[in-house]
Amino acid sequence: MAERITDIGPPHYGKFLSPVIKENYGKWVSHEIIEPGILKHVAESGAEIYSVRVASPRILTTLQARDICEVADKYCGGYLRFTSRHNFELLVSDKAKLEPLKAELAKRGMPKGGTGHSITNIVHTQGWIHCHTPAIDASGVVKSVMDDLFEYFGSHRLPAQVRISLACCLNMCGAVHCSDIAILGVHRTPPKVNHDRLRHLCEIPTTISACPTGAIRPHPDKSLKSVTVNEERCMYCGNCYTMCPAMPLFDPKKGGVALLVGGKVSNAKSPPMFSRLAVPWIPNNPPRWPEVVQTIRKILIKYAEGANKYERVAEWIERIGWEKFFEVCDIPFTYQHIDDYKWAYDTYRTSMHFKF
Amino acid sequence: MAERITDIGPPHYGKFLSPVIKENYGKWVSHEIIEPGILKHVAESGAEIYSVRVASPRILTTLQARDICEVADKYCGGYLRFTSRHNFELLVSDKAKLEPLKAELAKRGMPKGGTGHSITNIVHTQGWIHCHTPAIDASGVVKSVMDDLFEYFGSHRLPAQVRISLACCLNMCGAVHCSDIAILGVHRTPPKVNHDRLRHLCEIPTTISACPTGAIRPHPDKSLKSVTVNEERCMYCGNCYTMCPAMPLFDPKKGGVALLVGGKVSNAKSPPMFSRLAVPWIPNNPPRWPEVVQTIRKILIKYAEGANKYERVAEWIERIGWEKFFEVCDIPFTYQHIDDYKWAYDTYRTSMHFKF
Amino acid sequence: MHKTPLLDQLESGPYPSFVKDLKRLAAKKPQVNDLLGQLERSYKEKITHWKHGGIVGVLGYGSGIIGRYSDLPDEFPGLEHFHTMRINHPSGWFYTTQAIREVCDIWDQYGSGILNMHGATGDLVLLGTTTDNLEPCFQALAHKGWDIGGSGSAMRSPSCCVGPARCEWAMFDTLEACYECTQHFQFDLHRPSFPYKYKLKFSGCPNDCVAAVARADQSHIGVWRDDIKIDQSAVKAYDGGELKPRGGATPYAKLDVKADVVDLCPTGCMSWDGKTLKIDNKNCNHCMHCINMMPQALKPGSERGVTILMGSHAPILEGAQMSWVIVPFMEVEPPFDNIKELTERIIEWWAENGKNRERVGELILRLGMRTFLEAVGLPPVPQSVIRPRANPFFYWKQEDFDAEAAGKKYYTTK
Amino acid sequence: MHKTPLLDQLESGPYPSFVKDLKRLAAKKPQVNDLLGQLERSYKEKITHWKHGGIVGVLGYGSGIIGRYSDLPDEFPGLEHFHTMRINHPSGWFYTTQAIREVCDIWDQYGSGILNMHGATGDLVLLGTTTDNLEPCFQALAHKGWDIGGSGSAMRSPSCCVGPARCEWAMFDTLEACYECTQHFQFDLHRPSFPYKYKLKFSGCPNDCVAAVARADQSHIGVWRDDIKIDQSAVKAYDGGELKPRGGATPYAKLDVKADVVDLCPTGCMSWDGKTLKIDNKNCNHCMHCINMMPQALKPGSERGVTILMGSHAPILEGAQMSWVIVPFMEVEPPFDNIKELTERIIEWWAENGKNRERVGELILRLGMRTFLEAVGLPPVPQSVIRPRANPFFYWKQEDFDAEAAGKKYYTTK
Ligand code: SRM
Ligand code: SRM
Ligand code: SRM
Ligand code: SRM
Ligand code: SF4
Ligand code: SF4
Ligand code: SF4
Ligand code: SF4
Ligand code: SF4
Ligand code: SF4
Ligand code: SF4
Ligand code: SF4
Repeated sequence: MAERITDIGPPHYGKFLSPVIKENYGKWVSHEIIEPGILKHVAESGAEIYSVRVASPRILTTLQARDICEVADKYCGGYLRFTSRHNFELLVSDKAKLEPLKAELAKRGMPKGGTGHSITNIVHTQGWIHCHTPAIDASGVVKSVMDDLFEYFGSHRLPAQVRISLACCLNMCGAVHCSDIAILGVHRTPPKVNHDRLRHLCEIPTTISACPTGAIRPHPDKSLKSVTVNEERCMYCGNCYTMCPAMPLFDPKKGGVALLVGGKVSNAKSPPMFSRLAVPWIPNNPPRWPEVVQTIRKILIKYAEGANKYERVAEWIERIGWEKFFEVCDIPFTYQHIDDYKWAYDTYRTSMHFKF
Repeated sequence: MAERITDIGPPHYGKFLSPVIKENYGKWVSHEIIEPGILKHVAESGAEIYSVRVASPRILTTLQARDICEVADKYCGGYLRFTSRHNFELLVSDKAKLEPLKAELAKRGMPKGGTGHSITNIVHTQGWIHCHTPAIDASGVVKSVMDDLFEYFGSHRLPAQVRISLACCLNMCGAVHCSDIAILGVHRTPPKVNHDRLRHLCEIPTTISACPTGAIRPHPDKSLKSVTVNEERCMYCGNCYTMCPAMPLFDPKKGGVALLVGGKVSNAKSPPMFSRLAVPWIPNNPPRWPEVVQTIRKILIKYAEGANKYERVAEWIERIGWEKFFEVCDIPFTYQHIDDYKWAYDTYRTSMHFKF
Repeated sequence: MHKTPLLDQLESGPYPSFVKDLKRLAAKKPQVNDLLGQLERSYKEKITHWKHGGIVGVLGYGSGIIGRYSDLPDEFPGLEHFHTMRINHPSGWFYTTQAIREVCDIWDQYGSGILNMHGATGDLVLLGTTTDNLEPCFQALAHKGWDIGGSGSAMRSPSCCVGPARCEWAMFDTLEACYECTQHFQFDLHRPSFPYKYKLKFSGCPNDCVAAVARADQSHIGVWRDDIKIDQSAVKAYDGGELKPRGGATPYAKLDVKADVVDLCPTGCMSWDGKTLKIDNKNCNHCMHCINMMPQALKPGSERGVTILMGSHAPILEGAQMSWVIVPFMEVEPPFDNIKELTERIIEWWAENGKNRERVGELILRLGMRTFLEAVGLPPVPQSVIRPRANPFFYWKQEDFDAEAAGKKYYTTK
Repeated sequence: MHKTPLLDQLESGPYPSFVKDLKRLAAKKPQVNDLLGQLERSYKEKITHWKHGGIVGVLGYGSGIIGRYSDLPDEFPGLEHFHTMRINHPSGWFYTTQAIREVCDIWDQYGSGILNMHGATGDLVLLGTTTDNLEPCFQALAHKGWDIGGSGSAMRSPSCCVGPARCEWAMFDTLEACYECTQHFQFDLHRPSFPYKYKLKFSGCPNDCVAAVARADQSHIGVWRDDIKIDQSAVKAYDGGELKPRGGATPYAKLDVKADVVDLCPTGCMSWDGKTLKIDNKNCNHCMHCINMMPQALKPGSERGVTILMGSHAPILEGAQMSWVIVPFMEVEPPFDNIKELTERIIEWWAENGKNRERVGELILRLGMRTFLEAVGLPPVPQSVIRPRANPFFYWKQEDFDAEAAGKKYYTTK
């Protein structure tokens, strides 16, 4: 067998750049989106590169990956990239190949889009496909929502970009905490302690200190070498389960989806903002999560109707006020919406600036 | 001796209202400030009341109080009031009496003003005249600052109202935490524990729990029945001294003045805001605190030059950015300015929205 | 007379001098002479010479007196005892000269003759007397209709803006509300039994001239919820320069209705085409700006009430807080029973749950808004928050699950 | 083949279906068939069927592999082991088809044939293999030039935006910076010895296309500090409608330079009289808005560098944080030694002081910015804060008093 290799790091990206990109690296002067899904970048030299952005469910089999490679070989000299939101981009240097490429994508059911004022791919996580803590599936919810909002993927109809993200538990893998619309899997039961397993699998001090609210205490029966949970103080974050497998907190009926809205990442106009709780709970309804899909559509439509030109979801809500957001979207305001965690005070309205 | 009376509460204000006010109570329709210091209110009935606002050092002897009464008798039928910022107002129902009243006030050295876009009276506290925890005097600083800014008391020259307040220690009696400019007496030494006195005067658990940073611990030598202070964790709030007289934290050289700026109370345009640290320390220099006086003047002048019409200090700074405030006012930015208390995170700049 | 070279420097200058005034009295009152002497020492040494306050009071009351002793009693014997008496002021700080003179007469007899008009909480503060004089002074005052104000862990003397007595914007009767509540809570004002201090303030409108939002555990601020009343011809008069901006309060000769009013409206809900001023009242947030600028043209609507905000206090211990909205709108009228009842429920909950020296706002933060709202019987409303929570750490109760079982949905009201 | 009636409903609809794709592979790979079977069970029971992860890995590395075992191994034997391998992706996620095919070949041989292109941190995720296959798979990949990415309490695979490879706004070479740092921290990436995870991300400009501000412990964002370059004739072309707003990204036919650009500038530092666009660059805050709207007319200035922000992470435990400014401006160029050195200093301090599972941002909050800044040798700058502190609770050190003795003043620089 060959020599064992370690610590080489990833390949240098330079190996994977197409000639046009290599030659004009750092020398691009401007871009245009010639139609939804197709970017044109022009370099100082006058050189052009066309990037055709294509939807991906992110989870790909090698079969699908090879299919994509086939297309890339045919139209892009074998050069392609993936985006920070898991679309892929076919990097076309020969403009003449654009039309045939579009036709081939259409034939293969590979939709282009995700540029400009669209809804691009939903950043998401593992869900029931590969994780041990999810309250919901990831890929299935994404598919359901994107099918429903498909008209917005391949078009530029919205007042601004709308970025949707999903995380299947409170660990929030992905940047869902700063998304226009965040879909979040939530548990709603305290962990059930399995004392037998705990004794063998977990360190008690680590388990106790994992709890941000101090809900976990050593079990009064010392012989058990286990812990108890003060259920009143538990807000189901699952951090104890991360540290100790003997504390699962799954419940098929109580788990579900929360929606948070009004986050953003870019500094464009307004600074980055956190997404904030819009709907604390929607039932977990596979395979197509109809209530989640409908609620997102409702929020999106109200946003599209109500926002000014170029206004992100966050900017729209901040302008009209959250009380109006709840009103126009017909979402009840509940105790859950009022922050009671560590920095709660900063969300309280210390002014008369509210609307009736 | 007469029957002992308790729990009668204050007199009903109705007894003290002048006839015009009584008749038009709740029926005022508008006001005008006919000149700095003189308000004219008009009622539905057409009735008018003129209020002449006069500066007061708040601390008054009965001699001075009687002088004020003399004036009020002469021009106001004996009706007067004090304001929420400790000026007094002579309530004139006969317009003809205004000019003679003005002349008399001038003669007596009782300056009128404090209305509209002025600097009105400085809300302040006891200082060395009557409190046990002050780092600075109150009345003397107020006198020094107001003498210097006197031109702004009797005029409407500023872009908006400017409210200055003073508190002589971190207890912050008065609303100094929401003032355009707040003058704050600060200690800068940890308490020196007098073990002998502590044993007799203080409850150890209460003393320990008084400390917001947990700097106080039981003394390791249990026989002392006292406490020690972890000086690194002490931020000189004086709360332990409030609870336990055996822990004074006075130091003539290290005590001094901090200035906080950009607070406001009203909801006009912008919501109420906290004052924020501008200068962490200025030496304590009685009797006229020249460095304090000069620094306040500098801030005020820069504000007057830089603010838009109708812009409060807070609004001006928020518009230009705090980094620019420090630049234009030539105030060095220090570690002390960066919050490290409980809600520090919310003051950090989580964006690229800054200026160089 | 003590020599006061440092203090003497505060006699000059155009602003009224407390030193000048005190010196006048020092000639007659030895304790005032001593006060100046000790103050001079403080000016020289840059340190206070008052000892940590002791507990003194009048019969049956636990509050209203601040004990104060000099740490240099030998040098300044007049200051050996130098207690403060807080006298509950009348609503709106209205007086007749007769009333003031009566107080002065009593204070000349029993005390130093030094007053604060007024203390930062609002009391008429009588500064400096001996333990012996407290009770007779109190009774002399009581026989003239005065009572002692609050201190310690008690209800504090409520205060209010001038309101309907002389302001066109008072959305409710601040003076009567203040008076009624003061009377109602007399027992708690005089007998400290709360976890800490409790302050009530009443401002007639969102201009908040009594700084209620910044320094009252329970802040009451007047508000309207219908449409701002517009006198279009007066608007034109402002635009034309016939009426001065802000009633003459400014250095500016003329109001630019577009630039100074419409463009500065924080919600952008106004428009002005040079002829008609329009307000989209559903989106107005009652900031008062436009009304402040054009007091002759605009008036608050007529559906009026108070907003109740809770929790403000100075920075000890958790950092300063401002009050936040708890009840966005409450109709009120004398004798203000609904305010009193709500206040009682709140205090009861706080008294039961608060730690020693924990302000009500800190308690609400510690136990959470839901616990508070449920305990005092108030619904959650979006007006309480400027934004909903960003973290996903929220609680559910069995009653929520029961409500869901009964059909409650969180994503639609239908 | 397992029956999957619920999953089958996800085959229809216009968006690409992962079910359809997996089913294709299931025909060839029994473990993929089992994956669909177990997933169907999860859909029916609304619960995950993966056990709590175990620790598995390749020789000498402590990270990069996520151990995963089914809790129904009897029913779905292909999932008894189903570990993830995180493969460190190339900067900017650029590939050739050849490279992808090589990975696919290896993964078909050693694993399930399921990939994530890519994981949320950026890795090329290989989803599902057995413990036995980890090492041979790793070495096969290594011989094709690939290495494993981060997991656990380690440096995580850094990532970056497309930057200079295809974007006109890249203020620095994000791809090379990402590559250089990845290589530099190989040891820490593979051998978890930090208190918790540490993420680096690089965005070329404030648009932040890699969401660095939201999810990197250390975020690098490109910035300029001189003047925005204006092509006035192009501005006119936008105003005239010859050039489309935002390069055609919008539903709007024409840009209104006044309303859509100047009036939406957050600092109000622009003006447009219909002929000339002016920018008061001293007051510009680099929000990118005007440049985004008129990419042909405006360009960032030429004095370029990075802003370093620190501290972002997801909500566990203290609530989510975004990164905040630590170094407003740093000139950088390959091999980015100044970034590497600063990163090392920061990690050293964190490693020494951080508790187990405490992100660096949480540690800075716990110990205070001063402690952090002094430890890593950075000065306090107002750009770090959006506002200074409101509370009066601040510390002084002996060195401050020494500086004062030497003449330092806080109220003037003079
Ligand atoms: C390809 C990609 C970078 C990459 O390395 O992969 C990218 C590429 C571009 N971004 Fe981006 N952005 C990409 C993710 C992002 C993200 C990250 C995210 O969504 O998670 C953001 C932050 C989003 C947020 O704020 O929540 C982002 C915020 C922007 C913005 C600011 C938009 C705004 O107004 O807030 C611009 C400027 C613009 O669109 O005018 C921008 C502009 C651009 C430009 C025009 C830059 C250029 O000149 O080439 C590129 C095409 C934009 C388009 O598609 O309309 N890009 N861009 C990413 C494509 C993701 C996708 O597949 O959809
Ligand atoms: C007399 C007094 C109430 C009282 O019960 O004693 C009072 C009286 C008036 N206030 Fe006030 N305010 C009084 C303290 C306050 C305070 C409290 C404070 O400063 O501690 C505030 C909040 C200040 C803050 O925001 O920091 C206050 C914020 C206002 C505002 C909002 C100003 C702004 O733009 O922020 C107005 C509206 C205006 O001026 O146009 C206002 C308006 C008024 C009007 C015009 C109301 C009216 O129609 O009569 C009165 C004359 C204003 C003037 O002097 O220019 N009053 N006013 C107080 C006089 C204090 C003094 O002696 O100087
Ligand atoms: C006299 C007065 C200052 C003045 O010169 O006007 C005053 C004086 C004292 N205050 Fe105050 N406070 C006075 C209004 C305030 C206010 C303003 C207000 O009520 O609107 C505040 C801020 C608002 C608030 O309640 O938070 C205030 C916040 C404090 C605090 C900090 C409370 C906190 O939660 O942060 C303390 C410390 C304490 O209670 O132990 C304090 C404590 C004190 C003590 C009793 C000192 C102590 O440590 O025990 C002072 C006695 C001085 C003396 O010898 O007379 N004083 N104090 C004010 C009361 C006069 C009156 O009754 O009208
Ligand atoms: C695979 C991935 C999600 C995905 O589908 O893409 C993922 C999957 C897991 N994450 Fe994550 N995280 C992934 C990116 C993220 C991100 C996004 C990012 O890096 O940009 C975040 C938010 C940013 C951050 O770091 O805070 C993230 C925040 C977490 C957290 C919460 C950390 C916190 O400070 O709040 C945990 C909990 C933990 O570490 O114990 C976690 C833990 C986990 C674990 C290891 C579960 C656990 O409890 O141990 C998940 C393993 C799933 C599996 O079986 O494969 N994951 N995780 C992402 C990594 C793939 C890759 O390497 O590219
Ligand atoms: S969000 Fe939670 S459940 Fe989903 S992949 Fe991350 S850790 Fe797993
Ligand atoms: S789920 Fe979270 S809050 Fe509940 S016990 Fe576990 S760690 Fe504590
Ligand atoms: S601010 Fe401090 S020193 Fe001044 S009166 Fe209040 S408690 Fe006393
Ligand atoms: S002064 Fe404040 S921080 Fe210092 S020991 Fe006393 S209570 Fe603690
Ligand atoms: S708060 Fe409003 S009602 Fe009261 S005095 Fe001020 S402006 Fe008038
Ligand atoms: S009160 Fe304020 S928000 Fe309402 S219309 Fe007037 S300026 Fe606008
Ligand atoms: S972050 Fe800036 S430089 Fe990087 S791709 Fe996005 S727009 Fe271009
Ligand atoms: S980058 Fe932003 S702040 Fe700067 S001029 Fe353009 S729009 Fe204004």
